[in-house]
Amino acid sequence: MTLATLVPLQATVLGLVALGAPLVVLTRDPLRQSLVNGVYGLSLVLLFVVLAAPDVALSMLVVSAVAYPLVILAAVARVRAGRPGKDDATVDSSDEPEQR
Amino acid sequence: MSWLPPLLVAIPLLAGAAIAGGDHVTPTPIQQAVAVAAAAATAALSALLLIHVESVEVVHWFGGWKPRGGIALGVDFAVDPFAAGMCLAAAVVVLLALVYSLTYMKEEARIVDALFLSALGAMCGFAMSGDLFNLFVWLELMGVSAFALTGFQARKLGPVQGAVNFAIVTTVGSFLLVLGIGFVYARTGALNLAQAGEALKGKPDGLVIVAMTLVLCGFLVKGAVAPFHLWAADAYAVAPGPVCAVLGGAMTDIGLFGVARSWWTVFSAPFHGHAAGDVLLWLGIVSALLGAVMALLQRHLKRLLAYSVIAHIGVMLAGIGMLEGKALAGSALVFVSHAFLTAALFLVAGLLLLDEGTIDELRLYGRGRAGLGAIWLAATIGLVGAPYVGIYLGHGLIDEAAAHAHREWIPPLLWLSSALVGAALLRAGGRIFLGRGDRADPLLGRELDEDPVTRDALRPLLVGATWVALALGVVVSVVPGIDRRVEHAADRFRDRTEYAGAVLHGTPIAPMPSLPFEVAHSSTETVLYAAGAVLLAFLLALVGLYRERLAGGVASFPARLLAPPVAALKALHSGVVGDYVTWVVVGTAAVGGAWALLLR
Amino acid sequence: MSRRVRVVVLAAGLAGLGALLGWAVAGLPAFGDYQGPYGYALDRIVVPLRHTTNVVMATTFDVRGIDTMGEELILYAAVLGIVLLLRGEVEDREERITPGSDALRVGGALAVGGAILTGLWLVAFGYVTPGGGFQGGVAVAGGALLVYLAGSHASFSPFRNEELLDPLEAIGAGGYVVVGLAALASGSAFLTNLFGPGTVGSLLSGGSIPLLNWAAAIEVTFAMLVLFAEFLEAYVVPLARSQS
Amino acid sequence: MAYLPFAVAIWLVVVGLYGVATSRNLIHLAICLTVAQSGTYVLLLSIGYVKGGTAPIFKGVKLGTTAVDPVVQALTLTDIVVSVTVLALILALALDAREEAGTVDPDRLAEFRG
Repeated sequence: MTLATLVPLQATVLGLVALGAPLVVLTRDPLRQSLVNGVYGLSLVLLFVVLAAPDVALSMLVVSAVAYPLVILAAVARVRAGRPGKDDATVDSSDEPEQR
Repeated sequence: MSWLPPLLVAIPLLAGAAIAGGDHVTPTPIQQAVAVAAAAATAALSALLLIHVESVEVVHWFGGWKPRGGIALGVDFAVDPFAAGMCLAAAVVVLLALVYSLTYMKEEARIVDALFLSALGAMCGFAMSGDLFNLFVWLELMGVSAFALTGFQARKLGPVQGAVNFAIVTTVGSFLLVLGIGFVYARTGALNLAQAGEALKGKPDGLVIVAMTLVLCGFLVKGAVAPFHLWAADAYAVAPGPVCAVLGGAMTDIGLFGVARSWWTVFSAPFHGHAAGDVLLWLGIVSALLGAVMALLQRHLKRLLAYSVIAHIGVMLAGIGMLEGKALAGSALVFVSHAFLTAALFLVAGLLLLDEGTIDELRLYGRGRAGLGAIWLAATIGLVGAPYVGIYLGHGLIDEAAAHAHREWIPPLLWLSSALVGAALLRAGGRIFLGRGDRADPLLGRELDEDPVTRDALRPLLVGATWVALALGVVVSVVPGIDRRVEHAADRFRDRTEYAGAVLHGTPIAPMPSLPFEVAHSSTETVLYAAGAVLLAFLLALVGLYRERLAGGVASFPARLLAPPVAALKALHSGVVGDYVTWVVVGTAAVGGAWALLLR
Repeated sequence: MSRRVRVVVLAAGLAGLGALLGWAVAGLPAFGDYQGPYGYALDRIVVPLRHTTNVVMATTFDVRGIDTMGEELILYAAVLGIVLLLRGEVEDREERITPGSDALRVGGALAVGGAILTGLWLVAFGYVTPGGGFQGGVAVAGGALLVYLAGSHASFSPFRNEELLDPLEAIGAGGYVVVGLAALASGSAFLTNLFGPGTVGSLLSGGSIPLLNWAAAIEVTFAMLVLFAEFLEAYVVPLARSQS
Repeated sequence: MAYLPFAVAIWLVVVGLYGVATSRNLIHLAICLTVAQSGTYVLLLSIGYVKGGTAPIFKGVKLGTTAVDPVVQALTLTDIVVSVTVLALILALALDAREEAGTVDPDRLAEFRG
């Protein structure tokens, strides 16, 4: 690939990654977040490919396509299964008054 | 002898893997024997190495990748007396903790032996490593082993909170470290400490200041220095006694070793003068005093001890931050003595939990056995630094360095910290072992739950391990010739040029002069300071015990005066990990800002 | 701190940290102008010396092999820790087994075969082309787990057998250390590459690198299997059912 | 473009840390940690990037061809493994928190304070 095509490609992928991160952080529901995080992981994979780091890209690929989702989804499922009927694993907007 | 350093890492790690891997087929006694033998072997080899490196620098290049033309290709372990001494101290503390655990820990938690050993291997690797990224790897291995050791009794909210806060805050700290390593690498093209130092010589600029901030703050988070210390009390409060002994005795303090090592091999090259050290000095003083005051406000013994560790780590960091040979030697001596005395105190707390099912100061009122009380008292005296006991000699060397640098205001602050910690420990001891003092104290807050030990422990073995730890910690100040040798080692540790020559070019170091074996004498001021500190500790302990009974006006005046700052301090230690991470971020920015102003 | 105060303090702190990092970045050479000697030297030295064409993997398993040993043990210790944290509490769980449909099983078996083969291929050629013990190990473990996801619980049970998994994982982690010790015992430095470099770019290149690579692969595969098994036990199947 | 990758790396760290410090759910928090950590990957790889360089894999590429720095890639690989282990450990602790405290909200886990 020539520099002329590589540089814009790198810039684009960097932009994707930069946009993806706040999306992951601001998605407060863990289940949805793990999906967004998967997409974010793939954008990182792309970035590593265009940064000429195929080994790192492969690592990131197996991590974000296999390891992260399996562990996160299982954790989400178990947290939700813990107390049937009441789904407070996703409660994040409950800004109840605190005494601290 | 260059074959020795890797063994200190390989033996405990291999034994740990073997123990956990054979968990289903090997009988328990064999597993335990392997664990104890591995720790003992590591200790013995560390001692051998310590003797050997007195006048040589042992450098081991992994894979035989020796440097070419001053460029390090591989990763090295470079061992000087401080590194070998760190390994020895860590190995002995872990050995004692393992022996203690044999009959103390829950039967189904046998894997903890393997985690103890992986933590030991990581500590040895960290102490000897001569490569920035390799330091990070060992730091992570230490951390990962410790998270699980902290939280595995997670049958209650507390342990979970302690382990969660510990894991998250130290992980954020390791991000800082990696970023710092990245910047050092970007500037120097080196990960080797010696080579990076050579490349940074005389080139202080923004990038180097920030890189230093990130690397050192990464280590300070691990070292539980204020304002990065908040995780420590939560984590220690929940870990079982022997785990606390390892955490407080060696694994937290080792963060300071990282600070000292990376400063004197890398960052002392671009920065001269006291400006860089002063920030560390002040962080140390603040930690020492904050930790001591917080210790006075605890009734949960392990939490009290956690703050005592923070206070003494502050003293050690102050010694490092003075950037003087004598002061560094003083810090090293404080470390050694403190490691064993702290371990002894945590082990006593474990025994109290075994005997009485609680480690709450007020609930234990008058219930502690006399034998344990003797250990508690002796360890406390050692931690205050009464003349020629425990950390006394280390304090004395810091005093001398301060006098030499015309900074006479430093020693009183550090002695005050020791005295306050001593007061907290004596007050707790007075209630628990003597049954003296008020039965309630609102300043100490509410009681925290602690699971009793459910096993039939072999009590004499536990008490024996505790006595050994106590004895090792108490005698440090009177070991003949130790002061001169540690000072010599400190000067060697601080000599960047010699280190770089030995690592990169194999240049032999200057031979050690023959030093006499005599008990160190200390200055009159130090004797007075020490006596004053002990006196103050006893007085404050009495006030703490009988505060309610003192005449109305005397008691209520300080209470009214103290209430708001006490409330503010307690609110600062909120137990909420979001707050802790916030303080790590703010602390890093503040430290970096201070260095930016001072060093530009 | 109340949450509002925390956000304000945090914002100030992050602004400070961001400014610091920005200051550092201003001192970096521009993107793409890196000239450090370390990587440059390795790019030129490693292939002639070791005959492995993937310099990253040669760095990982040979030049900086000790880092990777630490990394394998981090994974090992973490999995031990997770077992310690989770195994106690799920002892009284009930076994929930869902028999998958035949189509699911056939598809699952194919996917499993594909994933495991891909994983093994990644490991095998890791030091020649991109890939390596870690990447391959995760893929193999993921493949084995697909068996579970495909619903045939019984065929996954060998992968959940602690008595089988724990020793295998230990062999991976311990094996790495043993290879290092073997070099030390033969009078060389720890983790010295003991074998000849072999043919450039072939599977027989690299000396000890393939050994360490396979040790890492074993460690990663079984660590991941234990990890997944601990997390997934009896939970993913109901989840999959409830969402289908 | 000269400094864009570094700026993105800083951005990822800052955003991730914001998420960590404000999270109300340990699972969410753990994922935010991985986001902050991804900033370190981007920083390391960007530092070692060489304009027009190939990947440091010389299969079918002549030795001596300009290649990017292999060292930062090896470091990043280690960093990624560390991130997986830390994520898994924190999630395991989150499950314990759920079990013992009935909540995964770190703000409500404050048993110890002061």
